[in-house]
Amino acid sequence: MRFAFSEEQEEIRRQVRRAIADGGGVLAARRAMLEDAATDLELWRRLTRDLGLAGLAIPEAHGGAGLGWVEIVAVIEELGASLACVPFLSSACLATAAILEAGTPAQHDALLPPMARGEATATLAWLEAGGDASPAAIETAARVAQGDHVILSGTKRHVVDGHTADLLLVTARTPDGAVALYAVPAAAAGVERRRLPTMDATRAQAEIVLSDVHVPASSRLGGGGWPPIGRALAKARIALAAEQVGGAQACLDLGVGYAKVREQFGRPIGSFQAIQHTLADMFVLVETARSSAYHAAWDGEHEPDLEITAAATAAYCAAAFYRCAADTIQVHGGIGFTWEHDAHLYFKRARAGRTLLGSMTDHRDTVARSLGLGPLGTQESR
Amino acid sequence: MRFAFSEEQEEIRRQVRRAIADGGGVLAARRAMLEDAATDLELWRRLTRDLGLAGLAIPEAHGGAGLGWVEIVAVIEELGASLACVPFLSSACLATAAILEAGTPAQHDALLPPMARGEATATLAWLEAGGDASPAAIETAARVAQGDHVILSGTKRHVVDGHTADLLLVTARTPDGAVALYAVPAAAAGVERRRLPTMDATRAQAEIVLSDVHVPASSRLGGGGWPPIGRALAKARIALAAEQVGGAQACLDLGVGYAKVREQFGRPIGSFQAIQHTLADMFVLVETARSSAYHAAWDGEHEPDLEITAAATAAYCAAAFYRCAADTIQVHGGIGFTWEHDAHLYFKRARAGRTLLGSMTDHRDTVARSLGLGPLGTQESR
Amino acid sequence: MDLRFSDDDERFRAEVRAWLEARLDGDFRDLRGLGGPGREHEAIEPRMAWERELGAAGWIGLGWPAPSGRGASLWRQVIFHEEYAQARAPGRFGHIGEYLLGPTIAALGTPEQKGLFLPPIARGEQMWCQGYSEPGAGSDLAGVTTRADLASGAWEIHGQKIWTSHAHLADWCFVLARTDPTERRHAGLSYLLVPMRQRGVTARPIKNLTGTAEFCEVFFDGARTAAENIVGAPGEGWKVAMATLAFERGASTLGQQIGFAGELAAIIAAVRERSADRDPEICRRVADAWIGLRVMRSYALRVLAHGEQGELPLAGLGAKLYWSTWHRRLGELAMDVLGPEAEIIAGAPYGLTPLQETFLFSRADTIYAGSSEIQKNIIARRALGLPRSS
Amino acid sequence: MDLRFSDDDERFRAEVRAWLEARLDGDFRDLRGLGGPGREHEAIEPRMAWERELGAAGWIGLGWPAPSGRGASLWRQVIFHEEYAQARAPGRFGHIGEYLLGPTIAALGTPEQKGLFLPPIARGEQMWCQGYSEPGAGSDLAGVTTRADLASGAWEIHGQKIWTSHAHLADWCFVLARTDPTERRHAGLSYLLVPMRQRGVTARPIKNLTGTAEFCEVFFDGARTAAENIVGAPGEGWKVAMATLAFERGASTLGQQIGFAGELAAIIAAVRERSADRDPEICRRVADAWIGLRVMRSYALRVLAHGEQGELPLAGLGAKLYWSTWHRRLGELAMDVLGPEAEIIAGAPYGLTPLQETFLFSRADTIYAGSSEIQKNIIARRALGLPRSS
Repeated sequence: MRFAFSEEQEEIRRQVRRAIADGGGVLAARRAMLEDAATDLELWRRLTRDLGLAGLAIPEAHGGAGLGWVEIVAVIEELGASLACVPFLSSACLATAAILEAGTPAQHDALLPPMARGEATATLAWLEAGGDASPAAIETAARVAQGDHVILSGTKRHVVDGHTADLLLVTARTPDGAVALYAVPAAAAGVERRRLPTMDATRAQAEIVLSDVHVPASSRLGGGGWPPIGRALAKARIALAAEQVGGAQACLDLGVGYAKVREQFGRPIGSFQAIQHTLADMFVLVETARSSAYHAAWDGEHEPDLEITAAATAAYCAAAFYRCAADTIQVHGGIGFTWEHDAHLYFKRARAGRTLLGSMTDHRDTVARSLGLGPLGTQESR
Repeated sequence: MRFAFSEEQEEIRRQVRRAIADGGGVLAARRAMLEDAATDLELWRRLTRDLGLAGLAIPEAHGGAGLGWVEIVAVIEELGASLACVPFLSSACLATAAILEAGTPAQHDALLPPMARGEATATLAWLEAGGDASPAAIETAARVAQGDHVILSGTKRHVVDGHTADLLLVTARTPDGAVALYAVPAAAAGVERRRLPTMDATRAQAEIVLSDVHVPASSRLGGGGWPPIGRALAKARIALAAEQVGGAQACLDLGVGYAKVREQFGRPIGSFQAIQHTLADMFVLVETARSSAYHAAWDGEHEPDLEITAAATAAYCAAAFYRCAADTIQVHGGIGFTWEHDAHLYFKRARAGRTLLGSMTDHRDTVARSLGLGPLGTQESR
Repeated sequence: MDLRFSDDDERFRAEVRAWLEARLDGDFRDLRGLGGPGREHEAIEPRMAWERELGAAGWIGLGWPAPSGRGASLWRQVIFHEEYAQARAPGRFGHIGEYLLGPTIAALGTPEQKGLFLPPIARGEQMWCQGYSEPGAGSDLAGVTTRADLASGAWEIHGQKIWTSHAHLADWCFVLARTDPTERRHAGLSYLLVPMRQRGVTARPIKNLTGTAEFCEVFFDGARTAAENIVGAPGEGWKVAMATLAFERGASTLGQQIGFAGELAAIIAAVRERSADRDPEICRRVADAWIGLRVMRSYALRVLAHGEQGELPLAGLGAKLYWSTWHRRLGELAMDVLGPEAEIIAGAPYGLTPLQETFLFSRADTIYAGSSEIQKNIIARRALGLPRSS
Repeated sequence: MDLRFSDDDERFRAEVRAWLEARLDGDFRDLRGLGGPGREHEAIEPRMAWERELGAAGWIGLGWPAPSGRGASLWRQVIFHEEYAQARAPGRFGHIGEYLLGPTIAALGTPEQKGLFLPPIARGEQMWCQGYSEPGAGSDLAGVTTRADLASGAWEIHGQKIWTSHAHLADWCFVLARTDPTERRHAGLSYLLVPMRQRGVTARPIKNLTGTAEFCEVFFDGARTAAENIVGAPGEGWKVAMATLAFERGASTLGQQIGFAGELAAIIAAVRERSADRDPEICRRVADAWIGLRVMRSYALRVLAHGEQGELPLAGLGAKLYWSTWHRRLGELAMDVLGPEAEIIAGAPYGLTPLQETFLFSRADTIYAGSSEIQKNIIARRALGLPRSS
């Protein structure tokens, strides 16, 4: 029984922290969010080319580090703490997991190496208009065409980093009604994408319109329908939860730091019980959320019930981060709601996280279903 | 525009307060709750024989005071503050409203005068096993018998003061599926009743088993189905809300009083911000709940949408009282969860009130339906 | 108890409504719904013209005593605010002059000050801002350090104010400044009237989390005002400043609530459009918001009724805490109703939808004009008589 | 990171399980599920016999150093608690002696004290209670006024303690008493070991809101104990008392959570029985409770793992606050699931159902053993380094 990171894992974490600090921390995110790509390219280069982190969870056989979700969690917690604008969640977590879960060995070999090298990014395009996270809501159509091709038509929304990703993993419905996943180069003819401007400017979303996009039938990842996609989302939810832990900790640190120096009524506001108790509640949220995310990272690779584990920690960590971000604004008073202060950036990131990979309600319903409670409708599972 | 009680109304309130104080206040409730009847007979005598309050809302033509819900609210707020164990809510509010709403003038004349004089009490028996507040859940059957009689069979539960009331107003389903209300003497053959011991010992509930109870067909109150019963429940909900305001104020008073005298760390605990802010939150709950209950009492008699008004204030005041009662325990610390301290009596009364005349969920659903939101199922309204 | 307006009051209501409709269907038709908390950056010039229109028609200073005002009852003021909000008339710039400075001058000013300041405010031609908070004195107003010294017949002012609404648009500012440096805390402060359009005054808008600005920093760097531009005696500034806050009798609350009702209606429309009412939890949260707003109205009516004849009752001390908390929750409900679409803003670079503005700006509601923590301190001390937390 | 128990530990688990099953299917079969917080009044004599059975089998003092204990690792202690809870073995009376006094004596006691007290505790024959809180010193332990004076070779004790669990059943009490009246607050206190069964000691159970009692008032009216029955030197009582609390390493937490899981399972069963899962809001609240319990386990494992080798990490300071808040909410969920039936108790005069006991007694959870307010103060000061609120 060992509930702690190894020295190697801590070293990865330290490297990430150093790379972020060298780039300017949250200031770099502020710069990046103003650009079209909404990406901190310098940091991404360091994380990928220098540290090889894009391939953290990619097997060595495909050019990755062959590590797993415990390492993913250690890295993304640091990225979350500084609101880093990099496609780690979308490409190194979500898309990587989707390819690993859904693809054949040959597809792994074709798609993963450039991602591991940091030369290409990918993302998963699964939500559509309305944002319903259930697979039943997928209407993008995959029609069979002659010449062993498939024609994809439909509109995807809320695609994380979808405006920059080189490869789009697109969910679509086949003529027999099943859900399939296709690897579509972003540059393919008929693919139009535009960035959807978001409240949380530190993480971009895109709308992707597929107008009769022809792809070879072999670009269908495996043959497994929804379950591998569901597992990939579950793994990404665990990563997002850890990212939220990093954000929540940053909010607590901001609040504690300010409370120690800001004086009102002739004493630091941190000596007022109202502030102390707010910060103490945040502390408990941070520590419990962190425990949950770490535990889920391990469980997700060693225990069954990945999706329930992920749903539980996703719901908890999203709520914890949101509450910490909201409360740090309150602790800061007037300065906390200015644009210049970082508190609102965390607050907006936290809000976005409540629906980014399924809503908190979805997650709670998943847990309720696993307890045999219903009828809440059942997730399509074909 | 006048949002205040008249001098006459204030005088009624003062009389009630005096009667309660003379009887010993909460101590009298503690005595009464240990007895089989769970009724403070002495106080009830004073309120009815001396002050004529049982007939407050009964028209003068039927021996009452001919006043209305504004006066009811003034009285019951005081009763709630001292947890008075009297059948005011069940008989003077709920049953009185049911008879007034559902009965014919002849029935008013037959049933109300003894109630107005305080010689008889009545209550409404509407819930059954499972406690579902919807009229669709009524399974007690009213069969037609020869000789212009009706035979009632079924089991009612959670009948407030049902073990002592002289007259039971029983909801039943007629052969054509409609809901009807029957006035059944508690002493009628085939009526068996037993007190259901409750967590809130200050307010008794009974189970009433009707085994082929013969009543004259004329004991059916009016012919109006559920709507008059729904209106009577709405009026009773407003009364209960005001009672809860009284309870919430008492909890705040207990908390403030204790916080001023109890010392820890060499100073009154009321000087600690954590305690101050808890009590400040209670204060806001009390004042807003009070405003809502008073407003509802007036609106309920002057505006349409009685049931929505009642549902709104019922949900709000029940929550406010519960929160104040729970928090006053916390403010009191160890002494607050002892049997000897009154805090738990309020807490239990507050908990009971969350489901006494429909649950808080029912009330919120009623409001949501009135906003055109659904599908939440529609209330049967025939 | 009688919760109806009198027939006379209803006639007054009809008059207000008719005037507003005529103007807002006429020359000012593009102004409906513009301005207000979180949206003060909208349509500034036309809204200034609207102020003058209001003034010309005699709607400013409704509750002030004659001759500058019309001495209308509290309920008529309420009616005006209700109709104003119902008509979605634009957010006011003149409210600080009308509801804070005006009554202060009317009650505590010299005859000269009354003659000088009340008429232009009532005409909608003179805008005011409030110089209380400072970077080091937010919750703790008695910690003010802005200094004013009397020299050659004028006050010379040095210091910095912050969270000053509309400072960049205001003509004048009432400033709480330390005129006796030997006194500490509440003593030694004075209440000065300072022209904003002069060298020595710089107002810099502060961009807030919505990406727009309505609060400012104001730098006084040797700004001057005439010696007689002081309300009360030197050293009485704290008393006057507190009196100013007390003049805000809450007549506008019911108008504010009509604005809230509009936001709630927009949320209900979004629920319907997205069929979000398939989820009973969403339905119940909407119901809670609706109930909360109704309770807010009951609370305001009861407090106003009690306060009609004089001091506001202690029962009303929870108003700010209540509405700001309710409004914050409303913003959260709006986002949860919208699901993933909640993230998508109206347009680049940072154009928010109205519901997003509500959501984000409501985080400021629990902070400005006395944070929730300060509100609770005040309730604890004044309404509950609890000992000061030392 | 590796969240599996070793094979050796799993063998130990099988041994514990087999022993518990044999006993609880055998002579002690009626004791399953009895006792524990809120239910300490149940089956007192048989549970005392059970303590001796545990002692005879060597299960008491598992984590104590040899020779009195078995020096088991923290994880083995965890396993024992898990299996104990899983088997629904009865609530302990001996835990105060085993987990508080025992480790204190083992670490800070004299050789004579170790020989005198550890063996009878380990045999399950000597019950202890904790004399810290007083009517005037609840949250503020340094305010203790119970006095002890050394006279003719013995301490003579005067004063009153309160919230003393099991005092009416205990053989001994460790008492925090003021031995130097000239010192104030934390100084001048001593940690005395006092026999309960003597004239001069009266223990009176306090009936709590569930109608039963488990805490007591204890009156010391000239009670005596030998001069050597003191841990640490006179005046070091505060240090020893704090050490005692620190010895509670939380190994029992995971057992406690298995008890919570049992309560949650009962609620889920009630949901099904009443078809309360027609309401998604109820389903989600159950899900939240389940998630919260899972988080509680993750938190406990992480904190225990970090604390395995030494001091408990500061990260763990939120444990009490977290579980007590969670448990309180669980009780409320139980009541809301039951609807109107929640009111109906098991029988007159005041026999509660288990879910009602959970609901009511959980109001005490946020108060005893350091109220939520005190927990937050401690976190603010120790974990966050915030200045003392003067």
